[in-house]
Amino acid sequence: MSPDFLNTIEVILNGLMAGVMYSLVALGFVLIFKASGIFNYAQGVMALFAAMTLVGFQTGQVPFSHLINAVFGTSIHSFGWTLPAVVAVLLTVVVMILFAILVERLVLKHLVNQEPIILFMATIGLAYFMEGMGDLMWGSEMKILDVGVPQGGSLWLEEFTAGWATEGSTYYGMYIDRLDIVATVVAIVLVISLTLFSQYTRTGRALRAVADDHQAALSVGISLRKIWVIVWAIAGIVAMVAGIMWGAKSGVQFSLSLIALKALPVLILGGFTSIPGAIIGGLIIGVGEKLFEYGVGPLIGGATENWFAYVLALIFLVFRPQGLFGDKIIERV
Amino acid sequence: MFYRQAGDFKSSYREDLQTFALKQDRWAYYALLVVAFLVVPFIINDYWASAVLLPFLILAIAALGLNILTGYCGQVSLGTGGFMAVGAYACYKIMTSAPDLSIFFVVLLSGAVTALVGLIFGIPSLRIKGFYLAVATLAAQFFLVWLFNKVPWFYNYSASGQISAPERTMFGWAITGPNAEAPVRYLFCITIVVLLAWIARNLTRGRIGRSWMAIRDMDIAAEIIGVDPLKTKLLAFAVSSFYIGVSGALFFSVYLGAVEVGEVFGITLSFLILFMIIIGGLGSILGSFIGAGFLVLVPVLLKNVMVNGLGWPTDIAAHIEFVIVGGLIMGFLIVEPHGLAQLWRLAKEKLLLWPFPH
Amino acid sequence: MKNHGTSLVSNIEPGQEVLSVQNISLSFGGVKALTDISFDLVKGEVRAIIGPNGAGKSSMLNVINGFYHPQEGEVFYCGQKRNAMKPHQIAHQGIARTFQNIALFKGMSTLDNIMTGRFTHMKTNVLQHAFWRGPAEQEEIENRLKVEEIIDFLEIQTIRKTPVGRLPYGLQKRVELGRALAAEPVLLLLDEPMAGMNIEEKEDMSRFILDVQEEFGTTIALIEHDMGVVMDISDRVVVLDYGKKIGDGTPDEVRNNQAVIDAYLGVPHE
Amino acid sequence: MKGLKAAGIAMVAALTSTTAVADLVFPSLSYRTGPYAVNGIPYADGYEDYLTLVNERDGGIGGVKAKVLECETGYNTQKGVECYEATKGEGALVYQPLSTGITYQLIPKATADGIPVHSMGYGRTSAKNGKVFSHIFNYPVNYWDGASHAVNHILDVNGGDIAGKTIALVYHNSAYGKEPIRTLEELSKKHGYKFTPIAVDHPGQEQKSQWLQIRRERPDYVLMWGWGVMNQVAIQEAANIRFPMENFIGIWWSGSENDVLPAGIKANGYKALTFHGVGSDFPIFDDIKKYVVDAGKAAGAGDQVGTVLYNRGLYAALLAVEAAKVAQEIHGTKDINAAQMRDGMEALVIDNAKMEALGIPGFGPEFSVDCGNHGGPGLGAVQQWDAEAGTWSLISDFAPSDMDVIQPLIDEDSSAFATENKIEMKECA
Repeated sequence: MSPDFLNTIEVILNGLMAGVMYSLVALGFVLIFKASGIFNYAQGVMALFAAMTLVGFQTGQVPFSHLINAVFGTSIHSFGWTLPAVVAVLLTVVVMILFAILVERLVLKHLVNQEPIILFMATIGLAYFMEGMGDLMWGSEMKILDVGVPQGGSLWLEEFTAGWATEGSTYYGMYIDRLDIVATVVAIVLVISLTLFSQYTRTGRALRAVADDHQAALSVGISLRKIWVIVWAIAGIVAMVAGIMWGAKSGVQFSLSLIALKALPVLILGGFTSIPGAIIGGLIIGVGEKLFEYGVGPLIGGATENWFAYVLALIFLVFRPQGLFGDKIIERV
Repeated sequence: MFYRQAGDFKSSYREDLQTFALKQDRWAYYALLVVAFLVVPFIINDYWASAVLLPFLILAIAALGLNILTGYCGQVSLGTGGFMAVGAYACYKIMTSAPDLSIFFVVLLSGAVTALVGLIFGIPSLRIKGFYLAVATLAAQFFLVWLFNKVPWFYNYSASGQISAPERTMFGWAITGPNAEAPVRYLFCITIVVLLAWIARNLTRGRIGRSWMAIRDMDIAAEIIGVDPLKTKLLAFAVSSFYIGVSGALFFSVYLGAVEVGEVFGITLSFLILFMIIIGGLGSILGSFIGAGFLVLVPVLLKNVMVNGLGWPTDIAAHIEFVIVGGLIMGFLIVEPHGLAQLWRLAKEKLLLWPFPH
Repeated sequence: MKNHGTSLVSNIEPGQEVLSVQNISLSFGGVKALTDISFDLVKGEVRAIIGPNGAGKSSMLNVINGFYHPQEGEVFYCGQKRNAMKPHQIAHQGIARTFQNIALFKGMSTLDNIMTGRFTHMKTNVLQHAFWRGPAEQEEIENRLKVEEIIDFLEIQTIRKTPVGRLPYGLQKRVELGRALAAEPVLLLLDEPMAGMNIEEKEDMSRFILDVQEEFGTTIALIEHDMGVVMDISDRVVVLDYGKKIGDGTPDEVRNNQAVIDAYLGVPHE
Repeated sequence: MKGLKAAGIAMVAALTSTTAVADLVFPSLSYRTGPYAVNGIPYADGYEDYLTLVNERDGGIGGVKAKVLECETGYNTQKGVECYEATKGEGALVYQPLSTGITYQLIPKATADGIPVHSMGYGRTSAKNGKVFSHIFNYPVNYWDGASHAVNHILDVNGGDIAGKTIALVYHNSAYGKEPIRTLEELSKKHGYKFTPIAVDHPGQEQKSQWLQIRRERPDYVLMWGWGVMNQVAIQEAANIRFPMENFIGIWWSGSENDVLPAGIKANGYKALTFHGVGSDFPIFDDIKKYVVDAGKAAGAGDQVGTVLYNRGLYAALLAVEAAKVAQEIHGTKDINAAQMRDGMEALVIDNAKMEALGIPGFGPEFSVDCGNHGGPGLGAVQQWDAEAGTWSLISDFAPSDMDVIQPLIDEDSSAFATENKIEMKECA
């Protein structure tokens, strides 16, 4: 095989892996949109907040220490303990559930039956709020996130594939980041457990009922408010997973909230209402943008991925306005 | 008690069509204009101009433009920052290639160029709707910013890749460049704002505005009445982009003076303008102004109160500012989902009937 | 786009054919909605289209105003064969309609809704509107006069400036009729204008429909379930069932048509 | 009504509040929030702590207290404008805009207002030409110097011959990131290396394509002009593809502890350019501890002392204070204004003796500023990360850049700016 061919394969494989990382973020959007019709702008900030909380617990940071010190003139920063990753993760899950309850109580409850754009706007307010709150609680310094996820290229694969190229050509073997493999496994586990949850549990079935038809679900006695809390809690946990995966690479800092921007083209491509759509959309976007950057990028100066992802999604949309797997928009007169 | 409809009869349809139906509203409006043109220029200083009034006025133009597209025509766009960049770069290119052209026409031409670009990016709106369209407009946002950054022609091949506005004058007064005085810059902007607000009002009160709203409220019914959806949506895109382009040109030339495209016209700006019209009120001219005022003024005010007034550390103040602005957005939406303009309207209706509750 | 509706129809005498559909067949992904339907409408008549639910009545109206394009068959309008057109082009030829589920512009007032109905009669362009004074304002006022006539005709003066979303159902239906009338249509399509109304409201609506027919000489195609109303106000009736035409004629003829009776009594299809 | 009026007055007062000052005012346009807060915090702490030290230890500058006016920009140009306008009326002596966007903003504005701007290691490179940019200073180094330092370092490592080598530049796709491209292209003509620029789009969270390309093409050296999250991801990715870290050289904005820590041990050996000393092994830090941190007067938590960016903030404050001293000397007054401060900056000389006296022996390069040259000779050094110890250390002396190549570029760009803005070139003696 020629190195060029192998390189293309490598780009595609890495595109798929990058796509999984996008899908992880997109999943959170889909969950909330499907169950409540809310386009949750705060999803990215939720990922940041969850990751900050996780690191905060792990390193024994005192919440609001900066504020407390400023007000009382004290100098407290740390409880002086470090928690094992698992415990910190569990505690963060608890926080995200509390967060979901608060959001429902304080905001969503008052906005039932509003137009989508109003709900969207409310989540923007929420994003602002959490951005400030997260920084107040945990400080805006960068935090190192280490929950033991392996990183770096897979040596085994590199050696295994190095000999595939034609004799005499320079080829260094194929590259895949182990973090991406972990992310893929996590994404698969996540999707399977979400599917199991929605198929085989009472709450899950209620969830699906609400997604299908709000009115009908209400009339058979499913509490919409409870459903919203559950959905937001799950989305919060998905956000935490995305935060861990992305934060492992870059450290936990403000920019983590910007990963939402990578998920949006995935959403419109896959459809706002489809979990398989989020996965497959992510894969298409990942492969598409990586191939474009590899093939066309050098000719036009590179750094094309941001806009190309959107253009790709746009092209798909022109042919299928509801996204690949979204519910068909039926127009009736 | 003086705020009453009684005795204010309309005797012709022309009178019935006027913008401020109530005499008291009319007076208030004229008084506001007098203050804006004859009082403010004499008391304005650099701080008020650069920190509050110029950004308010210029972003209000962008909000007007986006409100035409989103509020009136129902097409949600997140490409505002990109279109403002088109206006800014058009302005720069025209300023430097035709140095003798009056800055007023430069700004209008920049708007026209942006209108053309907006027209092109409006085409997908025929098939794509709602949030799908909103996200699709992000393609314009990212692509335009990338383009201006990548193609050296746009920044006249300068080594820095930034554009800075040279000095341009009107009637002998410097409008752009470092020597422009605060009152002059302010007057230039407010003149354009009043003109454009008046035009926006005219466009939205008649046939054109109704065709936009018809598309927004029920596009199928609109089509069956005779409204061509493609033409109507494209017109909304063009007009909206014109406003946004003018805003971008002013933002660059009069307000900032120098611009780095990714930093200034990034996606945050797109979102900011969208927040303005939603908080202010979709489909409301007044709402565009209230929204712009709210999002420009509140952070400055909070900062000044917390940092200068209470002496808090700047970072804590900034975090709390986020918390408060976010809380206010949610709070307002819960109180009145249709924006501050609607809140204002309801308050006036109550006042008309005061002291009777209904 | 010119408004040729009026000019086309001006040569048509009362009693002559305004529109005819010939051998129309329409299907959605293999499901047949309409099969080989033919009928005509003559100037000045009230023509009812009746049939059980799912008979294809609304689909028929959608074909007439261009929302659906039939796979087979042709539409003749004012004596000429009509090419495939977009709904908004058809509106400019003088065909207006109301909807089964009210399709008003919810964000606008009654007045604005009806003014929007005048769209095909207004010609001023963007630039003229930008400066308002002059042609734009004049045109608005001229059209406002027409709209006020319709408001008076429908007796909805008091709700002129009320946002339509706040109106009760019956009034919304009336505003929608007003919006369609504002176009001064040659042919008016009414999709269940009396659905969900009480007797009194139905009587009002019937009166308006007959007044429209008399005063403006408008040809009206009407879908309605209430047989009493249909028999009272329509000149001719076409009956659809499962996308097929099973009867056509005066109310009396149709009433005695065995196929129609079967369809309404629910005789199973073989 | 009364309450409303009172609120109105309070609002006006709040928006325009001024404080009567007789102090020497040093505004600090910091960014402790927003996408780059990670870097803004230590810098702002260092800047403020040094001025606090001067007040506490020396009783101010020549007896006049220094005052820091901190204003939060969030690295946002609009907020930067607001901060500038809010502070300029309070006797601000010199602005350190701390962002490319805000710097470009202030170049014409501050010049018109007669307030000097010091953009240390960022901003507009050609502002070095004092004949055109009368109020803008960018000593001791600029980006084009940086590009040359990096190439010089590579030359040193290779015994002076790098013909046929390949050098890639991973850059933030913005005006800032594109700065070194021209210089590197010119230098490649001179030294015969092959140059490949590789752009990373903002914010730079996803760089797989770029690093796969580097992995395929195996350039001998990779330079980086990164900022924010792009730095951490790039270093992580470089480690992932096992690119030899000692051949990976970042600009000084890609060389702080924050940038290397997330990659852990794998970042060992990573190099970055710098123009000031690293660590806290200088006498001045004893004073900082004694007079500032232990006295509870530190701007931050005190845990940033000695980090790269803290030191940079401290160095910026130190240069500002030294320039103020020069100004006091020239004009014979303790209570200097912005115009006098400008003169002081233009006559600033930093030599080893002075640094010794200030408790920072060898902390920075020796340099002097004059009327035509606002950037000094452009000396810079290379630092390397020891992941085991968690410290940076200088691995070279402060060495000059290749002015033969850079000076023509500066002249060209500054004269283009002068023509475009109709600026008369100042005559310098």
